[in-house]
Amino acid sequence: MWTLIKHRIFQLILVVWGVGTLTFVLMRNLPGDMAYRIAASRYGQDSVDSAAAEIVRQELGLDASWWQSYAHWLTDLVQFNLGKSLVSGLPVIDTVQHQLGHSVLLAFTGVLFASLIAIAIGVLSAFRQGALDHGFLWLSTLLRSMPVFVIGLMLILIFAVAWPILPVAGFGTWQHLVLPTLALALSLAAVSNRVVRNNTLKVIRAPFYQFAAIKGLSPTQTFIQHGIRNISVPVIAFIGIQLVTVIEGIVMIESLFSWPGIGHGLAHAIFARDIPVIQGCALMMGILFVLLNTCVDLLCHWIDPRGAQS
Amino acid sequence: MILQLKINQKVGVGLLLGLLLVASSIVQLSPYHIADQDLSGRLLAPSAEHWLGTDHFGRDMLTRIASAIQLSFVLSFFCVLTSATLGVSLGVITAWKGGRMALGMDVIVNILLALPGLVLVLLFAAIVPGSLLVLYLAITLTQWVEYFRVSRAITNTIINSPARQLSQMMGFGPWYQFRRHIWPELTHSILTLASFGGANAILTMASLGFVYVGIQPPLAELGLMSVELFPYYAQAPWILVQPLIAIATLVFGFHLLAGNKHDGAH
Amino acid sequence: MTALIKVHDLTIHYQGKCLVNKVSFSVQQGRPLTILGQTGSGKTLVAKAIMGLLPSVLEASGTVEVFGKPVMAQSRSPLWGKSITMLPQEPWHSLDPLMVNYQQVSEVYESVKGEDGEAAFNHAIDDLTHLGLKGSALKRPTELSGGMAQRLAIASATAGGANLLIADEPTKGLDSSRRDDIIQLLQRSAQGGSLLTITHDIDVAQQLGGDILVIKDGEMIEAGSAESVLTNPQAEYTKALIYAAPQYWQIEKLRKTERKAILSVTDLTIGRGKDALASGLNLTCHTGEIIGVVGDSGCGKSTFGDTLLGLLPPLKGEIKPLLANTKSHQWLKLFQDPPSSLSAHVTLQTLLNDLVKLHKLDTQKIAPLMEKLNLPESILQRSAKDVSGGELQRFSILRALLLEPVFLFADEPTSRLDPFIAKEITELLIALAREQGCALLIVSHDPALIDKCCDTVIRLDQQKHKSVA
Amino acid sequence: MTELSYAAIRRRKTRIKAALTGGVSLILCLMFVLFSQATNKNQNRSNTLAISGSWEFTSLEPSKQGYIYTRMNILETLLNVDAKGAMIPGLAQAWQSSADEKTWTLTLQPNVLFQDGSPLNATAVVSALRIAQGKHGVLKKAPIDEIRVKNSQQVEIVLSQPHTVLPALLAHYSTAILAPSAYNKEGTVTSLIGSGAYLLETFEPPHKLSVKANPTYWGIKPSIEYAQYLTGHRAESRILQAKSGEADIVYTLDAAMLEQLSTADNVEVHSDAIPRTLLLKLNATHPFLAAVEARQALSLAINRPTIAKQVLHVSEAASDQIFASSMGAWYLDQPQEDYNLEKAANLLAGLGWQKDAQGWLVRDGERFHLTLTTYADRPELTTVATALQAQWKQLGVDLKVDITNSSMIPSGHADNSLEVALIARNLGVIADPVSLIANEYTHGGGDWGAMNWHNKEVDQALERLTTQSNSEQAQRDAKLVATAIYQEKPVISIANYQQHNAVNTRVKGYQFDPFLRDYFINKMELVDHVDAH
Repeated sequence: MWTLIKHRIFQLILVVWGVGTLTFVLMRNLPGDMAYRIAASRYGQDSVDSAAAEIVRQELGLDASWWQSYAHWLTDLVQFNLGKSLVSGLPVIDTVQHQLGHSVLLAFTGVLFASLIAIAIGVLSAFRQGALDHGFLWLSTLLRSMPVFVIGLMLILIFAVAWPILPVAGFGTWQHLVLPTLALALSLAAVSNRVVRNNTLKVIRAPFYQFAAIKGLSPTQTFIQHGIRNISVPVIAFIGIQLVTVIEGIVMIESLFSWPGIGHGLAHAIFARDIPVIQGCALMMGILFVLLNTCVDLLCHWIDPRGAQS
Repeated sequence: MILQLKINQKVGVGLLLGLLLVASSIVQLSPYHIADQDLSGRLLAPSAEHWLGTDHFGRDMLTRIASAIQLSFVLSFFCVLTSATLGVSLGVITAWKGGRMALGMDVIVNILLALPGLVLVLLFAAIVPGSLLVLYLAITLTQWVEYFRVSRAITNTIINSPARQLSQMMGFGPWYQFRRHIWPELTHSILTLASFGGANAILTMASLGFVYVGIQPPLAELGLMSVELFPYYAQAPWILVQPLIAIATLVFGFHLLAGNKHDGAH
Repeated sequence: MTALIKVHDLTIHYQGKCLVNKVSFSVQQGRPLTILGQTGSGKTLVAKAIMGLLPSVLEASGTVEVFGKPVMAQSRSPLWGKSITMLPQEPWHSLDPLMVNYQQVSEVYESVKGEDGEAAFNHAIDDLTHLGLKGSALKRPTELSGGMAQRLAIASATAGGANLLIADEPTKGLDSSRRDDIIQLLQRSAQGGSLLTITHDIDVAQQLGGDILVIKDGEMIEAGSAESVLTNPQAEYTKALIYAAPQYWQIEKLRKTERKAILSVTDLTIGRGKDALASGLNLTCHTGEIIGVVGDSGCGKSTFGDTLLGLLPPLKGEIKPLLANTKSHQWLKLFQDPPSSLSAHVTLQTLLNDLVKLHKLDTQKIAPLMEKLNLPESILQRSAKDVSGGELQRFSILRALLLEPVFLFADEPTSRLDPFIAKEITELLIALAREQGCALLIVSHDPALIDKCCDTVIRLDQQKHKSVA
Repeated sequence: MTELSYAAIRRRKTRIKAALTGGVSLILCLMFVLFSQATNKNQNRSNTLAISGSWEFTSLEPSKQGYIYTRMNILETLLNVDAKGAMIPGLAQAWQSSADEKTWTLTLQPNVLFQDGSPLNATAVVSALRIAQGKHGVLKKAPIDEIRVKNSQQVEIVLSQPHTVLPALLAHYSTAILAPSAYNKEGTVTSLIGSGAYLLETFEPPHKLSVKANPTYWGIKPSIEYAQYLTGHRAESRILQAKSGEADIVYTLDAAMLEQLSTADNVEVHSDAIPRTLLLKLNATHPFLAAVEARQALSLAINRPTIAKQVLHVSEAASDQIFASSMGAWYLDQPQEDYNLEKAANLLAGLGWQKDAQGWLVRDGERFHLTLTTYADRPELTTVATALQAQWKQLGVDLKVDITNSSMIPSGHADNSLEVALIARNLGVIADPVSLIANEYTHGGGDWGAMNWHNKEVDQALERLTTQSNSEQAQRDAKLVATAIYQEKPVISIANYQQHNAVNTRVKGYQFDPFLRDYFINKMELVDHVDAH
């Protein structure tokens, strides 16, 4: 177990360095003059002009050679200082903490709800083969093929306009979180419920499951004692991957529900060539990715120490 | 290596080819061009001269949907093809060679996975603005990791299987071993991944369109069209539904192609 | 004595093909019954019919009564675990891979007998101690050897209080030394109830005693008490079944024709990874010589073969090939489980054509070889998964011999097959190896088989390195 | 290996249970903490005005997004502007220039307090103006020699040359006056302390901020206690916020979706003209666009009425002049030139352009190909560009539409790589348009105005306008400049902007400032009767 953690810490350092450098290199050779881009985001459309770009150029020393700014970035990184945003001047930590915090919160509740829905539907359709199972299969395929903002819109029309019990958009109270989470959960559950169903089928048809019945256990006892644990390993591994990759995938939900997520923030940062913010976000998401991955692997390893789940 | 297609796989292939055929024939025969606007005839309901009605510029939806299906199908197929070949070949080689290469690949895969997919795609979109091909290439870069992971896991189990060992002892080369032992095991999972890879590519295009990236009028692409028509869901819901149905049919076709029902997702 | 199980005219069809035809018997209390027959003769289906586990796709007729009550197919019967239980073939698969060993037994006490946590735990630990499994109570089934897993399976099956036990091939794949204590354990567990055992192993039938029923292709051939059936069998098939056991084989030894040495092994230590399994091995193989390696499972028999073939690096000592121009594909291996050694996605014909195309062999040699291996032409059109284990092994031999091998390592070639087929294949293998002047290394855990057919024998008992049995 | 006893097993089980419950409760209280500090207890629907806008704000600097803080009545400027564009008193009660128009004297409003209680006096104002002059903004370009304190209530500004437009500059958001305590030593704003009717309560960039009524405000006492500004990225959700009554005022609605609000009984839609113009910026040195006839032909080929009616959904927005009718002398009172394709074709034929087989205009082997650059921050720009593409295609012009970031326009102007740009230029950025027009249409043009277009009379007229202040000459010069721009078409106007805002019926006293400087929150009140909720 400890070797896994040691390996993962080494991987963390590597990922942090890799992600930071990759974003730095990619950002440096983007076309278009960085000074103008930053000026546009700073001063707004109506007053961005060559004078504004000039001010930005002096202030940020954009003409410095790239390896100078790379060394500068590296020294900052070592002292855990992510630097200041070129556009707003606020420390990157605040923007990342605010936006990434909200994204992680939405992703976490979204995946949580998605897993609950998926497990319920998956197990149900595994036990009740036939019409119900087919119905869920085609419903999931349909939901998967629909852009998530269509699902979001339908939820808004139902729960916020026709029957106004929830706010349409914005953030702050828990009511604001309900609709975006439901939209995200539906689109994720459409994928994960098939995974749950397949694994449940595999376990139910396994010889040890029948042997448990022969030992005299009742169907429910068999499912609780043997079913849950064997199903959980592949399902947890899948949900872990889903949680990690969903964070940046929810840009549609964030913009529809005006949720201050990282997806949208990143898009603006890239348009504005705000390198420190992009590097800060990418680093944080990289670290988050490695931590989440390690937790999922540890959990899977704890349940199934055969190591087959590496 | 004959790929015996079961009935529903045949139906899937038929559906996809049919869709493509109908789409290309419409584009040829249709009197309208995807950019011909008639601003006075905006958001018309399906009628005799516009079978699927007109969009917010009065452009004929039937022609646009047909050309969008063509473009999206070709691009998502190209995207799935590149990500699958890249992912599978690297996955198999890493599993086969193991050792230092596996470690190296692990590092690269982790960095690519840790980097948010959206950032990668947006950076690529910014590096070469305005080319849809580069956008799809970027989407491929975020998708190949799935294929890599699945194919490496499966190849790991087959590498030390007696069958492969025996073939090696009998003097068969690595390509034969791959074709005879590894590829048949991979086909099903890869097809399942591919079936949703295409749709994910189109949906990623839609999420890009949501942050105003990749839009180049008068181009018709299913993902971007669903974004452009989204504001008119109240006035003309039948317009927004069309690209969604097109995407759903593509996914439905790919899904059937992926094979039998008993395990839908990977 | 009351009859615990009564089976009358049981017939099972699958898509028109008759698998079991009018089988009738009854199992008396305290008197075990053994059903003898080859794999694929419908024995397991009979056991499943008694338990009510017959898959719905099979059409079954005739009556089956357990403790006087009729058994419906596919229905969960309240008797399971409490009065009747069944031991499936593969012990590893029938134990939940993720559940700690002691829990496999204590969960039965808790949920079936309703004992509280602590009592069930102690009860389970006592059972495990009796079976010598106390040391691995906290481990998981995958960390147990075949014998230990079987014992754990028996303990957990009978924990519910059932004393009417149905054992399906309980000793399959086990070493002979493990086999005897499994049989005693089965007898002890069936005290007060009865035991129905299904096997193709004559020794097991002999030790169990009671009555014997011989089945061939779903037909009842002979029935009677163990002594009468085994000492003077009536039916031809029963005789062949009895005399198929290795101790009755007669294979003439090698005549002293001139032989060339092809491989010399001096002071060899073998092992996988770091831990050495056996050392101080010296051997010279000659063309046409049959070498036997015997020992319990885990003593390094297959490792020895793999090291000779060059698949594994020797830890110490060296292996010198003496024959000059042998090509690498002339050093081949025959696997224990034939289906896993052949790709099942294509027909056998394609596999053969691949080989011919690769080495440009002349196709005339195939027909006579197939004849010798009595392989019908028709099986070539089928793929590996639709062909029996015996035929597949013979096909593997065909493919190997086509390459005129110099050295052939057969890793327990017949342990998964029935005695009949095992005898036939072993004789064929030895005859053809001698004929082609190929050195044959046979590995087996059955000393009788090795002594009967090998010129030189290497005994790899656990001298120095005690690996987990 | 844990020893084999039930006690050990039970201990391990309880430890696992404890870990699980601990983890779950930790996550729950984390989420609770995240929510509690976000919501402000005393803000509720009855005392809070919810405003939804489409623009994000990133920092407290007035030079960056000062317009949001003046609109939310946190900051105030020395002078203000009325709906017609005339200067009215703000923090400065009176202002006059000396005889040689080189020194301006401003008299401050008496006994005004900043939000931190410190008094508003000349020294505070001078230091604020000097800091604003150092940053990017309108003051930096003005010919100011010195800003000094005359006495505790009066400030003097000395110019190097007469600058009639100075009062308008002092109404610009970047010259908003903050309390001395708002700045740190380097002059960056650390806390937003102005003199406005509302104090900054919560600040969550880039999406949400809320303000609280300022009890010590010198002007009209605010009746609404709290106001909240939320950025909405998608027009669809903002219009639904209006419809469901969740947002009281929604600014800049997408015209295409106004129809949805026609059925809502609790919402009124206000459409007001604003001095922003949708115009095409042409590079006058581009080989195809150098000739005036080519530019006039392109202008004739634009079907303005259909674009206004079908794309912008406001038929009266169509206009072929960049100056709106509300801009006095700058507006030429004459009928609009109507859409005339053959006249355009003839003009281009005169320049040697013929249509080839596919219908594209070709001249000595070169096709009439142009790249139109526009930006995605404003959704209507993309739709108008697409409509233009189709209309010019009928003329034979092959137009490629490139949608990028708004900064590509000034940077394309600077490196002369820009061909055609579709922009939405706010001519009312500074109340008096003279300084803006002077920057953007003289000496070859400016970032958001003409490009490589030289006209001597226009340069001299604008020179006079900025330096002399006698009004008849100013009228004549304004008409001269407007006519020259209209005839030579360095820029082609398409439509003037109409801004659509949705206001909930519970809001009384709603006013709209066409110069988008002030939401007038302190002049509004909430009348909570039984409404949709």
